[in-house]
Formats: sequence, C-alpha cells, structure tokens
Amino acid sequence: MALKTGEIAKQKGQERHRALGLSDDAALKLYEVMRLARAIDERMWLINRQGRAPFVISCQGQEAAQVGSAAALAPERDWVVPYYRDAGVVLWFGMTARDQMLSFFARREDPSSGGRQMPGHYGSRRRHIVTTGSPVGAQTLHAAGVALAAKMRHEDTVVATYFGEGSSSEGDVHEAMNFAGVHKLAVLFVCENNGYAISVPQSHQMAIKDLADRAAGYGFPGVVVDGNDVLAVYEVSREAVARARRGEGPTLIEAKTYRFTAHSSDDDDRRYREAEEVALWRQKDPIQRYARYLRDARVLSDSVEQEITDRLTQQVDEATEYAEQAPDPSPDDLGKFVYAEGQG
Amino acid sequence: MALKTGEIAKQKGQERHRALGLSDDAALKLYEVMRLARAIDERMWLINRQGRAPFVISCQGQEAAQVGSAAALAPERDWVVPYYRDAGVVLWFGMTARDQMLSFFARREDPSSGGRQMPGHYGSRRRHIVTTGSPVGAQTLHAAGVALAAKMRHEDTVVATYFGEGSSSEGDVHEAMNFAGVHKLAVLFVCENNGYAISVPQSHQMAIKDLADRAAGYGFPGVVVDGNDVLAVYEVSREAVARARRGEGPTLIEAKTYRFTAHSSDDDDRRYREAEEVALWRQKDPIQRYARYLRDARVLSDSVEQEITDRLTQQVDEATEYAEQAPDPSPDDLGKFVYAEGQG
Amino acid sequence: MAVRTVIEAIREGMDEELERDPSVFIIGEDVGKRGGVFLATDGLQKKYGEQRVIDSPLAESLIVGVAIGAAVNGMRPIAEIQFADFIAPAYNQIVEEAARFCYRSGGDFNLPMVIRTPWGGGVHGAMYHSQSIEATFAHIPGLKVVAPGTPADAKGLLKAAVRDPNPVLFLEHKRTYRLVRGEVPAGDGVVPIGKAEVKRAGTDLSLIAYGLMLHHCLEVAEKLAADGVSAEVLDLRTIKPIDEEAILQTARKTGKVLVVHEDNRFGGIAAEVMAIIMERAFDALDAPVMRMCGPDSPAMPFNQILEAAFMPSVDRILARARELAAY
Amino acid sequence: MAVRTVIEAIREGMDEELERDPSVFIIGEDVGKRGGVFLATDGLQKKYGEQRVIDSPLAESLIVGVAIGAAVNGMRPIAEIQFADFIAPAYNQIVEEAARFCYRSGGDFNLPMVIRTPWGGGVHGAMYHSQSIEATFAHIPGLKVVAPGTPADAKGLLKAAVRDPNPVLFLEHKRTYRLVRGEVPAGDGVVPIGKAEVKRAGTDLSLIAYGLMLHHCLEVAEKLAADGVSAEVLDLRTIKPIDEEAILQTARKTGKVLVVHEDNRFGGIAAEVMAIIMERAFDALDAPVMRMCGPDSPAMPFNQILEAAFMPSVDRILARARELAAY
Ligand SMILES: Cc1ncc(C[n+]2csc(CCOP(=O)(O)OP(=O)(O)O)c2C)c(N)n1
Ligand SMILES: Cc1ncc(C[n+]2csc(CCOP(=O)(O)OP(=O)(O)O)c2C)c(N)n1
Ligand SMILES: [Mg+2]
Ligand SMILES: [Mg+2]
Repeated sequence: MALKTGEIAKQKGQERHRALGLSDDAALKLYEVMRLARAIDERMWLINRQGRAPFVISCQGQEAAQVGSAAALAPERDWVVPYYRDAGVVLWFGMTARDQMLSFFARREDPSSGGRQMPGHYGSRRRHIVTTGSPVGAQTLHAAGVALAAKMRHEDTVVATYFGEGSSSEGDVHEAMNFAGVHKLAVLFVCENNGYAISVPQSHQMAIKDLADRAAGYGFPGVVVDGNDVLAVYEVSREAVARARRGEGPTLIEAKTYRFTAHSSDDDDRRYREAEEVALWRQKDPIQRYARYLRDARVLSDSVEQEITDRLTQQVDEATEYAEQAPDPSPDDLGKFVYAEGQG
Repeated sequence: MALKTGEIAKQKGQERHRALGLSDDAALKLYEVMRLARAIDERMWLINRQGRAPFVISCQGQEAAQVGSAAALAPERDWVVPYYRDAGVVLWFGMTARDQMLSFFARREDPSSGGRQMPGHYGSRRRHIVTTGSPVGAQTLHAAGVALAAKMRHEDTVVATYFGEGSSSEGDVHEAMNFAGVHKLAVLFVCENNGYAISVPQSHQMAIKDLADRAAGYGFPGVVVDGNDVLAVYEVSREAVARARRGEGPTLIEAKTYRFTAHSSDDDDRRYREAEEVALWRQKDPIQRYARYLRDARVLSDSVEQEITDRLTQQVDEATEYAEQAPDPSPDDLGKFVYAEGQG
Repeated sequence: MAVRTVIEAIREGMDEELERDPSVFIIGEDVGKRGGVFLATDGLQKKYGEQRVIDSPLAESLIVGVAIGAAVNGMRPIAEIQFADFIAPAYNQIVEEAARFCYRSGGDFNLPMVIRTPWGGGVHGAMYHSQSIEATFAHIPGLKVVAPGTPADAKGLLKAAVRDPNPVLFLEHKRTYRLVRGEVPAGDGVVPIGKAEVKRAGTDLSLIAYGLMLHHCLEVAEKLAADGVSAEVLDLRTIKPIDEEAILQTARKTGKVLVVHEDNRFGGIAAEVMAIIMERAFDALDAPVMRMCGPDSPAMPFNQILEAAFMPSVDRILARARELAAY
Repeated sequence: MAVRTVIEAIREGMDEELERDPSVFIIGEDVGKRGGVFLATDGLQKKYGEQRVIDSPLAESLIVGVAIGAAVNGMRPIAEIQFADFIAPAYNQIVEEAARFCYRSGGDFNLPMVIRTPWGGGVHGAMYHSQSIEATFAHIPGLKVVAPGTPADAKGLLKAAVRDPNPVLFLEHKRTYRLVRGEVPAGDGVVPIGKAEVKRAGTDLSLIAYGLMLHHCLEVAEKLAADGVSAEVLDLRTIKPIDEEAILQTARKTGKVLVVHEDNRFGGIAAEVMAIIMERAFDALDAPVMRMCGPDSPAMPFNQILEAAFMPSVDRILARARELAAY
C-alpha cells in the first residue's frame, strides 16, 4: 500500500519550511510562482470572456501540486514533461508571463509552438520542457525515454512527468511506469488527482481510492500527498528526487487536489459538479492556505504581499500588452517545420 | 499483496479432488483433456518436422493451468477468450482433435478461421470461444465487453481470458483490468506465467515477482497459484468463478508455469534458455505430476491409463488422417467474409 | 419534415435507436451527465440510465475493445471517441481486431458496432481537435466509413450504421454540427451506406466532396452558375464502400472533375477517386481530374491565419474550379 | 564490393552505425540474446552490451514512446517493431507524437529516430505476419517512409535513416531477407532518402514498384523483353517523400505505367502515384495508368492457396503488363 504523505508536512507550527531546508526567501519564491500562475490564468479568463482570445485551460487550484513538485528539481539539469494544466511547473522552469500570453494569443513568437498549438501545450528545449501534445498519457513514455538516455550517459538527471488521474487509465501510463520500474529510471510520476476527468468522477475512472497504490505493481513506491499543501508536496517530491538520484528508481506521487474552474473555457462544469463541492474546495485554496502559513511563520507581511501583488500585476499587464500586439505567423509559416533540416 | 494459492491445494494426501467436489470420473476427465492437448501438440511437431505443415505453437507444460481453470467454468453459459497456447482451454470448451488438425493444416473446414489464421488462433461462436488474432493483450478487453453485455442483460455468465506474463505489459491489459474493476465484471484474468516472452525473461518484463500483485491497483483480488498443479488451479479458479457469480467482480489468477518447447516451430530457445532449466521444469511436468496423484488416490490404474492412451491415439490418428485429406479453401474464398451480410 | 441541425439529427437518431432496440447502448468519455463535449448525447443518460449510456474511463482502446466484446455477446454498441484526433490509441482495436473479426473467423463472428467521432477543422481546435481520418480508415478492409454532411444524411446514415452487421466508423464534421440546418424526414429515413448523392445537378464540371467541403462546393457551384458554368456536386456521404458508379457517372457526364477534401493531400481520398476515374473513365475525361486538399502539413495550427491557410476555402475552390472549366 | 543478403546488409548497417556513433542504440522485443526473430540484430548485444541493445517489455507503444524521449535527450534510437502487423498499438505514439513533435514545437524539437519493421507477405505468415503498412504511414505529414528492395539500398537507406533528423519508418520486406542477395559497396554507401531509382531502363512501358514486387517486376520486364516489349522498372525505394520527378520522368518517357504493390488496393500507394501522373503528366499518357495490388480483403490468409491468390504474382503482373503494352 502507498505511503500517505511525509512526516515534516504533518508537523504543525511555523517551522515546516525551514525543516525542509527552505530559506524564507525560497519559501516566498514558491508563493510568488504559485500566485503568478494564478494571476496569468485569471487574466486569461477575463480576456477570453471579452472575446479577445478563443480558449483557456486552467491551473487554478492545482498550483501547490505543480510548484511544490517542480521546486524539488534542478531546472538546469533535470527535465519536466508536463500536461496542459501545469502552468506552475513551466513557470518554475523559467517560462514567463509573456511566454504564456504569447501562446494564449497564438502569436508567432510563442516559444512553445509558434502559435500552432492551443494554450497549455508547453515545450521548450532550452528550458528542459518536453513539447506536449493533446493526447493524454502519451507524455509519460517520453519522460521514461528522457531518463533512459540520461542513464545511458550516466548523467545525474531526474525527469518529472505530470498527468491527471483520468489519464492514468490510458495504456501508455501503465507501459511507462512498468518500463521505468524495470530500468530503475529517475522518473517522478506526478498525478494531479483533481477528482474529475472533464465530467467523469474518479469512481467511474478506477475502482481504487488511491492511484498511488498502483506503484506496488511496478516495483516502486507510491505516495499520496495533500496536493493543496505546497510544503507537503515539496517534501515528498524532494524525497523522490533524492531516491532517483541515488539510482533507486521512480516514485509515483499522487497529489490530491481540485480544479477550481470548468475543464476549459469550452466546458460548463455545472452539468456535473455541485456548486457546494466547488465552494468547499475553494476554501482549501492552496495559495490562501500557504499565505496563512507564511504569515504565521512571519515570512509574509502585508508590505511583502503588496510588493508581490504589484510585481505580478505589472508582469501580467506588460505580458498581455506585448503579446496582444505581437505579430501573427504569416500564411507561409504553414509549411514550415513539418520536417527538420540538416543533421539534427 | 496477492494471496498465494488455495488451501485445499496445500493438503497432502489422496483426498484433494474429492475435497474440491470432483468425483473420480471428473478428476479423470481433467487428466484426459490435459493428455489430449499434449498428444495433439506432440503430433503436430512430428508432422511439422516432416515438413507436412509449416507452423506449430505449443501448449506443452501449461496444460494444468489451462484445463484447471477452464474446468471451473460452465461452457454452456460461460465464455473464454484464450490466447494461442490454450489448446487445453478450447478442448475443454468442446473443440476436438479434428478441429485442431483442420486448423493445423489450414483446411476450409477449420472451425476457427476456415484456414485463414495460423494454428492456435481459436474461435467458435457456438462453443463460446471468442475469435482471437495475433496481437497480444487485445483479447482481454473483449472479455470485459462480453462480461459487460451479460451484466446488462442480468445473465449469469463468467468470462475467462488468458494471456502470458509478457503480454501483461501491453496497455490493453491495464485498460481491461481497470474497466472490469470499475464495473465489477465477472471476468477471470488468467495469466499463464511461463517466465519468458519468446526470449525475454520476466526480469526484463516487469520489476515485480508476482504479476498478481497488480490486481490491488484495480480493486480486486490477485492470486498466485502453482500452474503445474491442476487441482490447485481448479481450486482458485472455482473460488474466482463463485466470486464473479456473486457479482463481486474480477479476479487475477497468476499461474506459475513453464513452456516445454521453443516459442514456436520458428524459434530456437537454446539461444536464450539453459538446457538445465528446461530439464528441471520437465521434471515438474503437470501431466506426470497429476498422474502420480491420481495413482496414489487409486483413481488411475494401469488399465485405465492404457484405455486413455488408446483412445487418444485413435482420436489423434483419425483427426490427422481426416484433416490432411480435407479440402483446401478455393481461391475465390479469398474475398469472402470481409464484411458480414444481412442484419447480423 | 422537421428542420434540424446536424447535431440535433444525430442525437435524435441515437435516441430513436436506443428506444427501438434494447441491445443498443452508448459508451464513451463524458457521454453521461455531460451529454458529450458537443452535447450529442445530451439527456440520453437521464432517459435510458447509466447502464445504456456509459461514461467510460479515459482510454480509447478500452472503449473500442469493450464495444467489440459487447457486440460479440449480442449488443449493438455505439462507441463515441471524443475527437477523431484521439482515435489513435484505439487504432489496434479498430484495425487489427474489429475490422478483421469476421474475416479471421471465416464469418463465424461479426460485429454490429458503430464508432462515432467528430472530425474536421475550422473551429480553432488546433492540431488535436481538427484532424481528418477518413483516408486512414477507409484503406482498411472490413471497416465501413461514412461522413454525412447534412442533417437528413446524418440521421439516416447513423441508423443504417447502427443496424449494419459490420463495424462502421461514423464521422461527424464538427463544424457542421450547429452551422448546417436542414429538413429531416419523419420516421426512420434510413440512408443506405454505400450510396453517394448528387446534391446539385450540372453539366460542365463535377465537384466531389463530403462533410463541410460539400457545403463549400455547393457555394462554389452557385457562384459558377453566375459565370454561366453549370457545376454538378456529388456528395460521397459514404467513403467506404465508395460509390464507384456515381463517381464514374458524373465523371462521364461532365468530363471534368475536381475532388475536394480537408485531409492531407498525399494518399487522401481524392487520390483514390482519381485512380478510379483513371481506370474506368479515362477516355471520358476532357481534362485531368484535379484535387484541392489540405496541404501535407499536420492539421492544423491554432492561429487563425494559419488555420485559414490550411482549410480549402470557397474562394480557393472556386479558383481551381474556374481553371478546370477553362481547361 | 561484397555480396550480401538483405538481412545481412541491414545487420551490417546497424553494426556500423552503432560503432560510428555512441548515441545510436537499439530497442525492441527479443533484439538481445535472441538477436531478433529474423536475426537482424544477431550478435549486436554481445558486441555493444545490454545498454545499447535493449530487450524491451512486450509493448509497442512503449518502444516508440521511449525512443521518442531518448531522441529528445540526445540519442538516436533504432526501434524495432517485431512485425509490421504489430505496429498498430504504437500508432498514437508514431502518428500523433513522433510525426508532430517538430511541427507542434515550431521546430524547437526534432526526433532523429528510426522505426524498423519487417513487412509484406509470401512467407506463410497468415493475417498477422504479412501486412503492408506503407500507405497508412505515408499519409502522415512529418514521417518519412522507406522500403528498400535490394541489399545495397537496404544498408544505404538504413544509414541515411539513422542520420536523418526526422522519424523514419524503415520497412524491410521479410520475404527478401534471405531470398535477395546482391553487391553492397564498401564504406558507408549512404543512399539518399527521397530518391527513386530506375532499376532497368526501358521505352515501351513503365513498371513502378518497391520491396518484393520490385523483383517480380524485374522478372516481368525480362519476360516482356522476350516478347520484344521494352519495360522500364522504377524502384520507388522511398515512399515518403515520394520522388515525383522520377515518376513523371518515366511516365513521360513511356506513356504507359503499371503500378504494383501487395498492399490493399483502395487508398494504396498506387492511387497516389496515379494521382500525381494524372495531375502532372496527363497529356503524356498513351493509356490510363493501371495498378495491380493486393485485393481489398485483410492481408493475408494462412492457407497457401489463398495466400498465393492474394499476392500479385509474376504471371498476373505479366498479364496486366501485356494488356497495357497492347493498349
Ligand atoms: C487520448 C485523449 N483522449 C481524450 C482527450 C480529451 N480530453 C482532454 S482532457 C480530458 C480529461 C483529462 O482528465 P484528467 O487526466 O483527470 O486531467 P484533468 O483535466 O482533470 O487535470 C479528456 C478526456 C485527450 N486529450 N486525449
Ligand atoms: C502486439 C504484439 N506484439 C508482438 C507480438 C509477437 N509475439 C508473439 S508471442 C510473443 C511473446 C508473448 O509472451 P507471453 O505473453 O509471455 O506469452 P507466452 O508466449 O510466453 O505464452 C510476442 C512478442 C504479438 N503477437 N503481438
Ligand atoms: Mg482529473
Ligand atoms: Mg510467457
């Protein structure tokens, strides 16, 4: 059976981040990236509702699971293979509000796809973010491959791949975990379990309560963690990364969380979720929760909070302005990059 | 963690079959079907080596796993979805030596495919054997679908599907077990774990010792059983069938066994298996082992043994003679049955 | 006759088949409470229950593989793949299993099942919500592939598909769902699989299309009429088995043919239509058969300028048609 | 120049690429101790170790998906799919992932990887060890598809494939493995992807083929010569990107073309070749382009009479060629 979350996370009190080896500044950085992800997302909905952009898909509610796990990695040598909700992951790996807005408006400069893919389909070779398409689950095999290559070259590289609990039903996720187990690959399988796959509840998706229990069938540990507690996610991720670096193989981390918005701007979640349920989870907002912790820990003051808010507002304003003005691709870009040239 | 085999099976002594509710005749029937499967297979190799037929794929060594599980089903209302080694299963479900030989020689009369498929690709609607192709793993989803249909109509039907441990790596097997778990379908997932997928040993196939441990990840029991002990396999299968009939859902049965021959007549297993290993397992021959039990239990006498041998020899002789003479399809059968006609 | 959109006609068709035959059921992602992401199954779970409108786990191979097993055991499943772009994980179950069941068993087994899926572009769906898959599956013996373009054909062909003893891939052009309205006959109004239809008669040249492109071609024919060019528009409706006679008839009648589809050009359906005409109506041709297709780049970018550049437009089809008329 | 069989040439090609470039590795089912079911990788694991010749679990989507990830991270995988018939479970990884990586990332990512697989019939392999898959994958933008027919082309194209920055589907006709021997140049002898080759020059008609059918066509050309008919034989070698110029050149030269393949007729490569000629060499034709293909039934039955009935034979190709010559 899977472990249920870490030890330090269970502690009460104001010392948790320090016990995890996080300085106050480091603890604040987690907070700011979570807030940045949220701020960009909220702005996108606003713009979408004004009809200035056709599509949004959200990270809201899942920022702790994303940032807490990504923060356990070393972006300069590690890789992430995210899915469409992982704004928090890619921002931690160096993407900017501007990058986000460029893809939101599908501009030529969009670093992920040059305006070819929907927002949320991240990718950047230099930032160690593998390009992601829409078919869910497929990316987990790519993560295993990236880790296999690193192992062949004896490089100290850990790969984190992300997916929803619904996507865990795809055969590829099984094949990826099995292969990673056989070769003891340095992979973190991070499941952001938000209880729904669009409208389909977990009860129709699997007959088990904890997806983490599947890890035993692949010969590596599975951990269930409170996905709305960024420090708890950081702790279990840090342990999993250490294990991977020791050559002991993969870990499946199941972060229990919730999606605040509809599945996307094309969805109406009132058809399948009770307003009460959503309201209940909004009270567990990972950002507010972490803010309370940081205030109790005397790390976050009103003035610091204000500075952060101002900084984020400015970033998002500038990014939006820049991206909305930025040039579109030209029609003759249509035929570019179907094939790579040269030796590649 | 998976259970490790049944209780009665563990008993020593001569009363095991009776304790399982098997009369002496029923116990002998298991034996005769196992021997029939073996006898047909041995004949096929002989004929293949003489160049009279191009291809054999064997059940040898796995007859106990096959017959012991099939015997727990009721062929008139239950279904099987076998794989290419399951001669013991389909013979229990009513296929004959003649049927086997007709497909071996690819004659028009071959009930499984009219000479279109290789031997071992069984199928018969009236015998409740779902047609099987070569792509491994795919059949497990068909089993779930057959069981779903029965559940929709509130019919008391159990479906047993068979696959090797190597095939368990395919995504379809994961998807099938997950779906069967969610809908508590009356399915027995029977894995004949013979330790190899052609040349690939279990250690390269999965990072776990017992495949049965995967069942926990789908919310139903997994059982490991000695696949060379026909009564042990019968016992756990009977329990799994009873569970399924009670509406409690699927069971994963892992029968540990071994393949005596090369993967097929096209393979040379000396490239990847030690002669010693093969010899060791031949000493655990499920048929000889069961014969010893039946003799100790005073169910099998020399005279009965002789009768059986004579009966089988005659069946196989007649079947071979008939099938080798039987007409081939005619060239214009090539275009038949690409599509079904009428309302179907 | 009632006026319906394409999506309404499809929903009505499923509703009536569920009503008519207890062995019919629906399985797919979000088909239940959500009513499908395009609301094709809206209200059907309420009406027929969770047993007959099943929200599957998120796994396409599962959806098709389970439908196969259910069809073996007396049911007539309607499997929904949420977008044609996501049918790929089910490719093995569709091509190597469903399509070969009847043949490989010497006719002992057959699979009455439908796989419905929304296809095609023009909805800002980007690279994974815009693809065309008809050529890929029409190449496979044992499958039938239909692609209706009007509400009446959608409903009539859906009923034919549900009642067919073979696996039928039922392609619904998502851009037509709410865009295209039309009269739907009362009663079954079954439309036979395998029959194309001349949607507009003409004498000077032939436009052959299906799905959204049918409507572009009808618009083009209208504009050509203004130039005094009489264009015939043939709606294939069924891609496989393709209606060779109807294709040859229009080719022989006008001697000039333009085939239009969104799908990538190389190895698309247009190539097969050209081959058929080459083989059987070569001498009747007054000009080489032409094709206007999506380019050989992945369908299709999110950016609206690139999406527009990908899709064959009325203007570009018109230009090619004028070339052909002038040939 | 050394004489090799096709399988020897392929093994030698992989051996030399593994030797030359440490980023090249092999992954597939039974490629290690077993040396592959056709012995294509025989001895390579002994020579290069378990790290560079990896026996994968039994899962094709895994083989391709892991190869993709490894290619992202600096490697040049050669993925082996044991039989072309079993590539279907990897369809999503090949078509929706590998083929779109470069395009969907705006050129930021590219995948230098090869997917090798034995295809084709004539070996009593029955329905699941005989299939042709070239049309299916050639339709997909972003993939390259090659199908060599001779030892020199097999080795030279394999090297080109390993060194190509894109995913290349490398099709090895299993019937040619030991049947076809020929000279292989010393050194790299890289054969460029995208170039067809005239394997026999002629003036009266053109036979276009690849794989095993190339050899049937060469035999047919020999027999035609005895009738005083001069047949040109064009070996496509690469299916995608197809060599349009070479096709047009031979079509314009002889004015009569017969395209031959084992793959099912509907939507096969022959249709695309016919479309290309229709579009660009229509006026040069003295007869409609003809095709001789596998029928539209699943490839192919185990029974040897039915298998023979499925495969285009020298006699049947010859008969069609004579028809064409007489047109
Ligand atoms: C292979 C595939 N099938 C279907 C879809 C359509 N789809 C997009 S997201 C989604 C639900 C995913 O649910 P989950 O994995 O739980 O992630 P979440 O959106 O809840 O974060 C579906 C069905 C897809 N993108 N890919
Ligand atoms: C999808 C697919 N991939 C590959 C093969 C080729 N193949 C046939 S049997 C086999 C090994 C199967 O091993 P296992 O599942 O353990 O069954 P066993 O033969 O050991 O009984 C392989 C790789 C296949 N038939 N189907
Ligand atoms: Mg979810
Ligand atoms: Mg095995």
